[in-house]
Amino acid sequence: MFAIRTKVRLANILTMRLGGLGMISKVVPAVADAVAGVADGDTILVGGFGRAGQPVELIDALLAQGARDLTIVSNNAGNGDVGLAALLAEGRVRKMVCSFPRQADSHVFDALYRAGKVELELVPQGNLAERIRAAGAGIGAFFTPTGVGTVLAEGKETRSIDGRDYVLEYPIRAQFALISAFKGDRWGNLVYRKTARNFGPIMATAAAITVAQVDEIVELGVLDPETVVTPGIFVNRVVQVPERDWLRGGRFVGQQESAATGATA
Amino acid sequence: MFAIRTKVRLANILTMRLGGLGMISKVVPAVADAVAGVADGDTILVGGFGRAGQPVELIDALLAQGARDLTIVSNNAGNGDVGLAALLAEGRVRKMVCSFPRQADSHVFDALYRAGKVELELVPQGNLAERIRAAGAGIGAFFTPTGVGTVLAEGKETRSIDGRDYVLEYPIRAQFALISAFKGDRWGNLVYRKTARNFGPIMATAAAITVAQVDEIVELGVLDPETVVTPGIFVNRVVQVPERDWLRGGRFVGQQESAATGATA
Amino acid sequence: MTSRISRDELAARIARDIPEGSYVNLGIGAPTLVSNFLPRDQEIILHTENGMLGMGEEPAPDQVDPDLINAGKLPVTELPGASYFHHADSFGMMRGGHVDVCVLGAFQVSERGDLANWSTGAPGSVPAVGGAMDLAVGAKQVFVMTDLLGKDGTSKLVAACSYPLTGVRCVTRVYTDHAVFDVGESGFVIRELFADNTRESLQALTGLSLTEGAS
Amino acid sequence: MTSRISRDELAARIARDIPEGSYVNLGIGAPTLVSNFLPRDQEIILHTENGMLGMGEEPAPDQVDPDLINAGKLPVTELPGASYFHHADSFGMMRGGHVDVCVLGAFQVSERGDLANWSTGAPGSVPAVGGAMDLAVGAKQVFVMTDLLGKDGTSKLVAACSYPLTGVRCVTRVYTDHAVFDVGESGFVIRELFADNTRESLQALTGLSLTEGAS
Repeated sequence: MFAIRTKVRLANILTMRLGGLGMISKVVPAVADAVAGVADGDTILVGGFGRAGQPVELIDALLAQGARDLTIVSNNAGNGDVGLAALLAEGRVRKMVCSFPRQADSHVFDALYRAGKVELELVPQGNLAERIRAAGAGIGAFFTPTGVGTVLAEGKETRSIDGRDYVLEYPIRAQFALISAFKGDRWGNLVYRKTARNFGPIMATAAAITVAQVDEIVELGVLDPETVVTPGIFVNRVVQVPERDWLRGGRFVGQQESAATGATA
Repeated sequence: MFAIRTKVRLANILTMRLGGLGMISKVVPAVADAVAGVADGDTILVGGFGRAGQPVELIDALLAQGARDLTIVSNNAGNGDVGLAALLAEGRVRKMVCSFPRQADSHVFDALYRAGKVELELVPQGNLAERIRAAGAGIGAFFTPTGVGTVLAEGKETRSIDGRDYVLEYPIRAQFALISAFKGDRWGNLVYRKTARNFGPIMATAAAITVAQVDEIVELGVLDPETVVTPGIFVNRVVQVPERDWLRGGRFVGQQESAATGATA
Repeated sequence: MTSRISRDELAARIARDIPEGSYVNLGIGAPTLVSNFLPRDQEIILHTENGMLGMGEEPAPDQVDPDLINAGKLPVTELPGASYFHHADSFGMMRGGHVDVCVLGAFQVSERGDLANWSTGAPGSVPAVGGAMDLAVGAKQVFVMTDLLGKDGTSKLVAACSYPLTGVRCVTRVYTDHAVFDVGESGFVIRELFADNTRESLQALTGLSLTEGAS
Repeated sequence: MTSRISRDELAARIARDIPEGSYVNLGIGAPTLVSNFLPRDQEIILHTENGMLGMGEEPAPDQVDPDLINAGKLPVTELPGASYFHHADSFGMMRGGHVDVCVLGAFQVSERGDLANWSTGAPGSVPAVGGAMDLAVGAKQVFVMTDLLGKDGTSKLVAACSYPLTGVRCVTRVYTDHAVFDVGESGFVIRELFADNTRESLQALTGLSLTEGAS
């Protein structure tokens, strides 16, 4: 039996220990395993709002993995020259589905878009969230008031219900979801941290294969069942990534460096 | 200032203490205050699945309050001769909207229904939940696969989307929601306990006035922001009810008596 | 003539077909028995519609927690790794196709996989559907657990359901006390025969044309 | 001639109109300033679209937490009584009409309350809408905070928006550096005049027929 509340830092040891014991383990040893199987042409949900909740290591693994012609669904379209921006720069993304591609440092996307080298489906943020949720919850389509009368509803079915106007929106589902959580266990149960929760819980429900990178893998039973945000049923692979420098021992440690590296996006 | 993590057992003292200090307090002193304003003809969402999460004291207060011609939306239609069953027996309910009215001890509803003295809108449980959620989330209507091809979809709009058949369902909103939670604070933040969570979080979002009875009112800041299930924005009134005998000091105390009184429904 | 297996034997048979790591919802009534036969050395995660994954066994009588019940409103326990969620999330989980297997009872199952299990349509009866329709359309595989014959001796496997439907073309497989049937392209396919049942005896009991398939 | 109040003065003016106990969403940019002027002796609860209620002030530089940001992706803090939730819940909160007030910037507001604030429609610009459309249709009251005149001197209050719309008939009130306007049944109603502005001077600046209302 496992000691309760013992942190398991070495995910690959955990996986080996569980092998053949008739136990579920969704833990994979490395980010390369976590993104295995992404195919050319796939749609991929990528968590995060700005840099909070961005699955940085998984995006880097996707970059290394090589799949092309991707449709990326993510609130933003990359920052600086790393992560999604690097994926875009390599010409691997056919289409972005997002609410807010334009940011102070989104020069990679901006240039590709202006050059007509990447498609953009612009979706109001709440419709984006609700369409992802609908996919996960088996809803075929829904009437939303957001966007009615704007160019983003052009060509879409509208209806007045009880005196209010709505536009019909359809689910966004994907082959993969790449998300970032705070802690996870071998069943795939996840908890998040502060506003880094954002799109993770809904994206986890809407993909055929959901991959979560976590700061820490904990023993089964350590996460309080009342506080699990993403039940493991939605998660297929969990991979532990190196602890973020400003998060020591699972507690936030405010420090000058963090202000410089992670504050604005 | 308040001492952090001090339990406040006397809700009326809390309310008085906060009066005039420029602080939000949704805490009301008694269940009678909690249900004040329910009008004849109102629709009321009532939490609970069987007896778990049933807002027993609030239903009793509604019984005493006197409003008639009510539409009650609740998963079940009352047990034994108390609570919703008593409200039904007094002829105060015009219509029940529920998924599972028939239970071993639902003789009050059964007799009224057979006598044609109460209307019933039977809704598949998941559609019931989703319709309530839709009301709270501003969704005008949604296509669900549940019920397609059955008598419960008769006369409703259907549509095939991506090869699957769906039926269009509309939101269920209400003047009041009466729910039961485990702990709450003066902003109305709530946490629940185990499977008593059930309909509470969604019903809280779908009513003009949401009333929560709780086992314990805690100081603001005691509930971990990561674990709040119902943010206070959805809650208008919080009332503390006497601690349940099998829940002493906020911890479950298994005991023979509880098995006899609360185990089956 | 031993033409039937017991309900416990049937529950055990179903349990053997549930792969390790599956997320499973067991309907109210007989399907609940399946949990007694899930292998102890494997992890199979039980979902209950009223908002929980990782449901454990019935508690000891002195450990009954009224806030911890299953869909049948009976007391249960929580396993390490459990999680709680509200009803919209719970049914989204089912409707969204995340539950691998659900096991439901039946009044009738038709050759094309229609299920009737919530109402006999009898006048004066109080209708109650609960989560049956959601489970029927939502789970990846819908197993039915039932006696082949009703109390009046009529077959529950039918050409077309006469009782009000729970779901259309939703049943994957039917486990009866006589045999196991898959719902095939053109009717029921016998997957496994119990005791001394034969294709011919089952055709006689059901009045249906049955085929035998490789199991 | 002092025909305008400063942006800080305008933020303070808006803050005075937000009742105690309100749930408020402040849009990116100038509206964020309003939080600096909310009364310290009252509780007003700030919502941020990226999943938080009970948002507090900007942290000290040595207390910046990269996981705790607002809609503008700037670092914030959490107050006692805060809560976190995911994006579908956060936007359900807005779309469902639970947020009392949101304050948004604007390119244009029309006489009937249409809002244009997300795109100038200029060729080659990269469109980005974020949560603006959801806020515009969702909040109980939509306040706009803006200069009355654009940099080119043209009025942002218009008969009909020429820029792409964010929402239709959604704006309740417009706070400008010259005056406060309600969106009335038949056009803008002057609620309050700042400095030496008059109905006539504002009509000249906007080219609109304005009425004066009791504030």
